[in-house]
Amino acid sequence: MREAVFKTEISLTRYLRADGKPLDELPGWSHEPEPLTSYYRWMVLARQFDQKAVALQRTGQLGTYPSSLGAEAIDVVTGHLMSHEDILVPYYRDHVLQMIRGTPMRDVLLYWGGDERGNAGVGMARDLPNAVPIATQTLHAAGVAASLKYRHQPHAVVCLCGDGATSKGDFAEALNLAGVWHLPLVMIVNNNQWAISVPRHMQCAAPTLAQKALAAGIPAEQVDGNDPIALHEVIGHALQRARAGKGPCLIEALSYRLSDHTTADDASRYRAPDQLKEAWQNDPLRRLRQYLVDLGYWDESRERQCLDEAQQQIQQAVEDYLATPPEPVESMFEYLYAELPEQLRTQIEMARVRGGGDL
Amino acid sequence: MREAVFKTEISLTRYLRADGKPLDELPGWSHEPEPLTSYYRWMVLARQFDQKAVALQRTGQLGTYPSSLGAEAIDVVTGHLMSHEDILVPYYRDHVLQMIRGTPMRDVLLYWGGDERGNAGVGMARDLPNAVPIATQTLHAAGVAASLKYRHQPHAVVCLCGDGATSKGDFAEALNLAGVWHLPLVMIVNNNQWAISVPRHMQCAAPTLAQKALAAGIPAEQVDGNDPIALHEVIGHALQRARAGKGPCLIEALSYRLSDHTTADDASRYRAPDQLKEAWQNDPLRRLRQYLVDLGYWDESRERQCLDEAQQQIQQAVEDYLATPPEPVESMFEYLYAELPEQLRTQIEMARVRGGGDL
Amino acid sequence: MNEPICLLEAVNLALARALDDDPEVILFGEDIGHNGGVFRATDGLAKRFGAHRVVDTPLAENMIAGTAVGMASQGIRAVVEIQFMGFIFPALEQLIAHAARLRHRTRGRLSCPMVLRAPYGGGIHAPEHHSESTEALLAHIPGLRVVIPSSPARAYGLLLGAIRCDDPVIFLEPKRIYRASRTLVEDSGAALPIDRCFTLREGADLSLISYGAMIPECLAAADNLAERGIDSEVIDVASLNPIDYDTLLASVSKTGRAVIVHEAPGKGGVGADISAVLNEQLWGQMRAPVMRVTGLDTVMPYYRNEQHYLPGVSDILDAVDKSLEAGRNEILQATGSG
Amino acid sequence: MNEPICLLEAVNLALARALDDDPEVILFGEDIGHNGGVFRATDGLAKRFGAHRVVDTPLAENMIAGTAVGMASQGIRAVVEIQFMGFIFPALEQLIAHAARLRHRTRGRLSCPMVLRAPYGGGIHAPEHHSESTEALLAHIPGLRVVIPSSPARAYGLLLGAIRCDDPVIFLEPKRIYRASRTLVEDSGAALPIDRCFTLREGADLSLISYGAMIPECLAAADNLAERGIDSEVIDVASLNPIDYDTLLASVSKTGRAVIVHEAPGKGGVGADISAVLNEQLWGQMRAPVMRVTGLDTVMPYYRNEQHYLPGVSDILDAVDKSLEAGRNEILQATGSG
Ligand SMILES: Cc1ncc(C[n+]2csc(CCOP(=O)(O)OP(=O)(O)O)c2C)c(N)n1
Ligand SMILES: Cc1ncc(C[n+]2csc(CCOP(=O)(O)OP(=O)(O)O)c2C)c(N)n1
Ligand SMILES: [Mg+2]
Ligand SMILES: [Mg+2]
Repeated sequence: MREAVFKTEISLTRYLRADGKPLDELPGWSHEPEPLTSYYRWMVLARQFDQKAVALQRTGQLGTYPSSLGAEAIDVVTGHLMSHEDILVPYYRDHVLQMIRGTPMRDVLLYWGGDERGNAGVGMARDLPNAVPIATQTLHAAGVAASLKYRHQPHAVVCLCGDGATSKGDFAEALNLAGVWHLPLVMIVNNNQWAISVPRHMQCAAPTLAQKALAAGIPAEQVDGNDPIALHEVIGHALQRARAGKGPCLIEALSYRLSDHTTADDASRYRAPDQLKEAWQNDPLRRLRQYLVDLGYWDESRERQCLDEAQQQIQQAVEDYLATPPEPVESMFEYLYAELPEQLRTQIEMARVRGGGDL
Repeated sequence: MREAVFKTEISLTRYLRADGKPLDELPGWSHEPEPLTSYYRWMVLARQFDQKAVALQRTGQLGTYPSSLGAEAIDVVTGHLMSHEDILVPYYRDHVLQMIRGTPMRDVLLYWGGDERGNAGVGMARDLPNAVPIATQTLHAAGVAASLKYRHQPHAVVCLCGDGATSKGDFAEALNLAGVWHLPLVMIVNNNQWAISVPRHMQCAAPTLAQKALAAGIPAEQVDGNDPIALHEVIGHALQRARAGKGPCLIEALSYRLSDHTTADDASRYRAPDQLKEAWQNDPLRRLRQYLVDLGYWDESRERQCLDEAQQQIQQAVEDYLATPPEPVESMFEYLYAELPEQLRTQIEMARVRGGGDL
Repeated sequence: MNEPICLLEAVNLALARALDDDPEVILFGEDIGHNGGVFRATDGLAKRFGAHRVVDTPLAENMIAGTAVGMASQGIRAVVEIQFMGFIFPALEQLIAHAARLRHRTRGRLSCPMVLRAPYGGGIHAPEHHSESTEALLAHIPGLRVVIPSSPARAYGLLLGAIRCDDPVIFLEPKRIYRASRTLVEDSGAALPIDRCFTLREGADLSLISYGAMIPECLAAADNLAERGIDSEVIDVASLNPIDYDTLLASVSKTGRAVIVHEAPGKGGVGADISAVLNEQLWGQMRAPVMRVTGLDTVMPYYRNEQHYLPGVSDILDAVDKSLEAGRNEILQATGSG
Repeated sequence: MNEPICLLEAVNLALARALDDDPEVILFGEDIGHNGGVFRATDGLAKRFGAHRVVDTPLAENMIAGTAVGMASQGIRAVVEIQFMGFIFPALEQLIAHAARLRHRTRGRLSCPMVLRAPYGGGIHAPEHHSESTEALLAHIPGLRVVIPSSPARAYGLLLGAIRCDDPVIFLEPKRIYRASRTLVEDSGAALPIDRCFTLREGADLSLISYGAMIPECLAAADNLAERGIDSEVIDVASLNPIDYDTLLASVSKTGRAVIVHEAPGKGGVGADISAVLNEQLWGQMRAPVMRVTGLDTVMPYYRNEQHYLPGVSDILDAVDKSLEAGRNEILQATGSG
C-alpha cells in the first residue's frame, strides 16, 4: 500500500514582462514613484560602477573583478528592504548591496584592489565581509541568525550566493540548521545560470533550485530576478516573516550573468553568443526603465542626469581609491590575534625588507 | 503573479501491519515461502549475532560494537536483492548485510575486535569496507556508481547510512552528483529515529527524510523498514531501475534503534522507556514471524531449529575469532603504500619494540 | 569543590563556570545536551543552564564550525565540541579560511572568539578514527590558537583562558588521561595564560618537552632518570600555536639536551618545528642533537596493535640515553666535521 | 612536440598522454571540460577525449575528492582538479580519512590510485584564498604522496608518474611559474620517479633545498653566489611525502650547510621537518645551523602587500650569509658549549 506522506508545490513570482508591461494586477505600492525610481537609480549606479571597475582592471589598476551585470535588481531590492539592524552576509557579486548598506564605494574598490581595508568599512558594522570560498558564508549566516535569535533581537539575516554554491554541502547544512533551529534567515540564490563555465543543468538535476529548501523542511520561493516588483514582494515577505520569528526561507532569484564570470574569465569559450543575446532581452534595467517610462516617472533627461550623477560619484570614489597608499606592512601582523604574540615581532622587520624595500 | 513551477508528492509503502496482518492486497511473490522464510532466518541470525557481540564486548573480548537491533529487515532484504555484481557501500550497522554478501562472520568480529583483516574478506571483492566518518561513504558510492557507468556495467551500487548522516553535506553532494550524472545508485537511509542521543526531529525540520532527494531532483521513496514485503518491493524496484540505466533513487526506511547507539552508549540517559517499549511493538522479526506463522510457513519447532543453527554458526565464528592471533606488527607499514618507502623500514623495528615486546 | 577531580571533570567545571559568568557563552555540538557528550564533558550543563545555552546540533562538523564562526562574528562566545578529533576534518575549511582570518580580513572590525573542543589521541582501544593526533594541521595555521592541557588544573585554567580569549582557540583534550588521575582543583574562576609553557619539573641535565597525554609518560621517565641520578626538566608545551619559545629556549640552553615527545606522527609533527627552532637558535650550545620520540609515520593501526604505534616511557628513556651518549662525543665530532 | 613549452603546457601534455595510454584514466573537476580549466591546464582535452573522460562537476570539492576515492577503489585512475589550493580544505576529510587509508584499511584488497591536482602559491596578484601554500597539511598525512614539480620537464614526468602510481598522489602545481619559462619537453611517455629529490646544481659549499616556485629563486641565488665564488648545490625536494632523505643527507653531509626555502609559513612547514631530520642525522657534521627561509607566520596578505610576505632571492642570500658566518665560528662555539 502506498500512501502519500508529503505533498508540495513551488511557485514562481513575476509581475512584469521583459518589456516592462504588467503580466497581471500589480501590488498597490508599485504604482507610486517610490521606491521604484530609487531602485532604478541604484541599478544604474551599479551598472556604471561595474563598467568602471572592469575598465580599471583592464588597465592594471584593479585586481580580478566579478561583475554584477544582470544581478542589479536582486541586489538593489534586497538592499532597500533590509533594515539597518538586519545583517547582511553577502557574496562576491553584491557590490551595490554593500554600498546601499553603507560601504563606501572606495572600499569596494580597495577590496578588489587587494587591500583588506575594503572590509573595514564602518557602514556595515555587523555585516560580514565577502567570503571567497564558495558557500561557506551560508553557515556564517546561520550562526549570525542564531545569535539574533539567542539575543531575542527581531531582525533578519540575509545571505546571498550563486547557483553553483547550492551544490556545496555547506548550503544544505546551513538550510538544515536554519530549519531545525527555526532561524531568522533569508537565503537568496542568485541563479544566474552559470558557475564560471558550468551551466545550471550540469549543477543540479532538479528543475528548480528553490526546492533545495524542501530537504530542510523550510519554505521555498522562486522569483524572477529581473523583475524588481516581484523581488520586492517575495523578499519583503520573507524578511517580515523572519523578523517576526516565523523562521527561514529560501528564495531562488532567476537571473542571467550578462558578463564574464570575472575579468579573469572569457565566457566566449563556453557560451553560445545567441544565449547571451537572448538573455539581454531580460535585462532588469531595461524592464524597470520601460515600466517607469510608461508610468511617466522616467524620461530621457532624468536618465541622462542619473548617469551623470553616477559618473561623478564613481569618479570621486576611483580618485579616492587610487590615492590611497598601501597599508603599512605591519598590518599583516597587527590583526592576526587580539594581541601580537611576542614571537612574531621579529617577523615584522622581515616583512618590511621583503619585496624590495621599506614602506 | 504566482505560477506553480514544481509539484511533487512522496509516498510511504507498507504491506503488513505490526501484528503481521496484511494491510492491503499483497504482491504475488509474498504468498510463497521463499524468499520470506530465508529473510526470517537471516534476521534471526542477525539478532543472535548481535546479542553475542554485545556479550563479547561486555566481557572485554570485543571493542565498541554498534548493534543492528531493529534494522534487521532492511539489511536482510537488501542483501538478498543485491546481485553478486552489484556493489555495496555499507555503514557500520550493516553486519548481516555484509555477511549475506560473503563476509565471514569471523571477519565482522575481527573488525570490531580492532583488526584490519576484518576488511580484507574475499567475499566482497569490490564492496567497500565500513566508513567510520559519517556520510563520507555516500560520496564513495557516487564514485563507485560512476565507475560502473563509465565501464558500461549494468549493475547497481547500494549505499546505506543513518538519519543523522543525512544532515552532513556529503549526503546532499552525493545525491546531487547522482542526479546530474544519472548514476546507478540506490541510497538507503536507515531512519532509526536517533543519531546517538539526537532525536530525528532535532536532526531535520522536514517531515520526511526521503524529500532530501528533491534537492537533487531524483526519485524519493519512504518505506516501512520493519516490513520485509514493502522493503522488497521498494528496494527491488530501485535496483532494477538503477541496473537498467534509469538513474538513482533515495529510499528512507523507517525503523527504530532498539538498542543503545553502541556498547559505549547508555540510551536510558536520553530516551523515554515508553518510547522504546512502543517501538518494540514494531519489531520486524515479530511482524514477519507472525505473517509466516499465519501462512503456515513457520512454527515453534522451526524457530527452535533456526535458533540452534544460528547459535552453532555464531559459536564457530567466535571461536575462530578468538583463536586469531594479532597481525604481525609490520602490517602497520606493509599496506601503507603500494611499496614500502625505504625511509620507513627502520620504523618497523621501532614498532616491534613498542608496547612492550616482540610479536 | 572539595573533592579531587579528573581532567574530564575539570573541563566540565570550567564550562559551567564560563556559562555562569557570561550569558553570552553558548555551547553546542553533537550529543552535548541531554546526553552530556559521549565522554560526559558537558554532563548536567543542559539541565543547569538550559537547552538554549547547551545545544544539540544536527550531525555536521562543518556546520558546527561555520555556525560558530557566524555567532562569534557577532560577539557570542561559541564553545563547540567535535566529538572526536578524527571528525574535525570537515571543519577545517571554516577554521582555516574563516575563524583564523576574520579579524585579519576585517582589520579588527570583527573577531572570532570561539573555542572548538575535541578529544584527541590514542590508547583507549577505540574504533578507527577515534584515536587521531592531527594537532600539527591546526598548529600550522596562523591566526588559530591551539591549546592542550595535561592535568585537571591546567584543563580548568586553560579552558577558561581559551573561552575568554578573543581569538579562535582549538582546545584539544587528551582523552587517554581524561580519568587518569584526580587532584583538587579550586573553582576559582582563574584562567591560566594560553600562550605559555608550563615547567612541570626543573632539571639541569636534559629537557623533556611534550604535551597532552604524553606528559605523564615524560614525568614517569623523569622519575626513572632521577633514580639514575639524571636530573631532567619536564616542560608541558601546552600552547602549540603560538609556541612559547622563550621558555623552551631558556630550558634547553641551560640543559643543552632536548627530547621532544608526542604521539602524532613524527614527520611534519609539532616536534619537528620545535626541533628546528631549537637547532637554529641554540647553535653551538647543544650538547646532543635534539631527539624526537613520536608516533610512527603510518596510519594509526586498529586498536589491537595500537600499543605498537604509541610511544611510551621506555622509548623516551632510549632517546634520553642516545642524547646523553651523543653528548659525550660532541666536541670530538664537531671538531672532526670542519 | 618540437616547440618549447611552459610548465602549464607540460601538465596538459602529460594529461593528454595519460588519457591516450590508458582508457581507465578519467579527469574531473570544476570547469575543466569545455573551458579547459581556469588556468587552461586541461585545454582541448574534453574535445579530444570526450566529455565522458574530461568531465565538469558540480561545485563541491568534498564531492570531487570523495567521488575520486570511490572511482579509484574500483581501479579507475581518477585525476581530479581542485581549482585553487585554497579550496582544498573541504576535500581533506576524504583525503585523510579515506584516500590515504583505503589500502591500509582493507589490507591491500582495495587501493586508491587517484591524483588530486591543485595550483598553489602566491605572487600572481590573485584575490584572497588564491595564493595559499598549505602543502604541510598534506605532507603530514601517512598514506598520501605529495609531489610538486618545478620545471616543464619535471611537471610532465612527475605527473605521469603520479597518475601511474597505485597510491593517492597530491600533485601541487606552482602557478606562479606556470608560464615562467619554456623548454623542450619530449612527449616520450616516460615518467619520473615521484619519490626522489632532483639535484639541479652540484656544489660543495652549501645546500639550497627547496621546491616549486621557489626553485627559480634558489637557482638565481646560486648564480649570484657563484659570482662570489661560493659553490652551492640546489636540490628540488619534489616529493614532500615521503621525502628522499638519502639525497638530502648525502648533500648536506658533503656541504655541512643547508638553507631550506619555501613560501609556506615557517612554523610547522615542511622545512621544519627537513631541518629536524638534518640536525638529528648529521649531528656533529654541520658547519652551521640549518637555516630556513619561508613565508611569514601570518595570514597571506591581500595582493597589494603580498610581495612583503613572500621570500625572494635577497632573503635567501641573507640566510646563506648567516650560514657562512656561523660556520666560521663553529668550532669555537661547539667547544664553548660543553
Ligand atoms: C570552495 C570554492 N571552490 C571553487 C571556487 C572558485 N570559484 C569562484 S566563483 C566559482 C563559481 C561560482 O558560481 P555561482 O555559485 O553560480 O556564483 P556566480 O559566480 O555565478 O555568481 C568558482 C568555482 C571558490 N571560490 N570556492
Ligand atoms: C563525521 C562524524 N561525526 C561524528 C561521528 C560520531 N558518531 C558516530 S555514529 C553517530 C550518530 C550517527 O547517527 P545516524 O546517522 O542516525 O546512524 P545510526 O547510528 O543511528 O544508525 C555519531 C555522531 C562520526 N562517526 N563521524
Ligand atoms: Mg552562477
Ligand atoms: Mg540513526
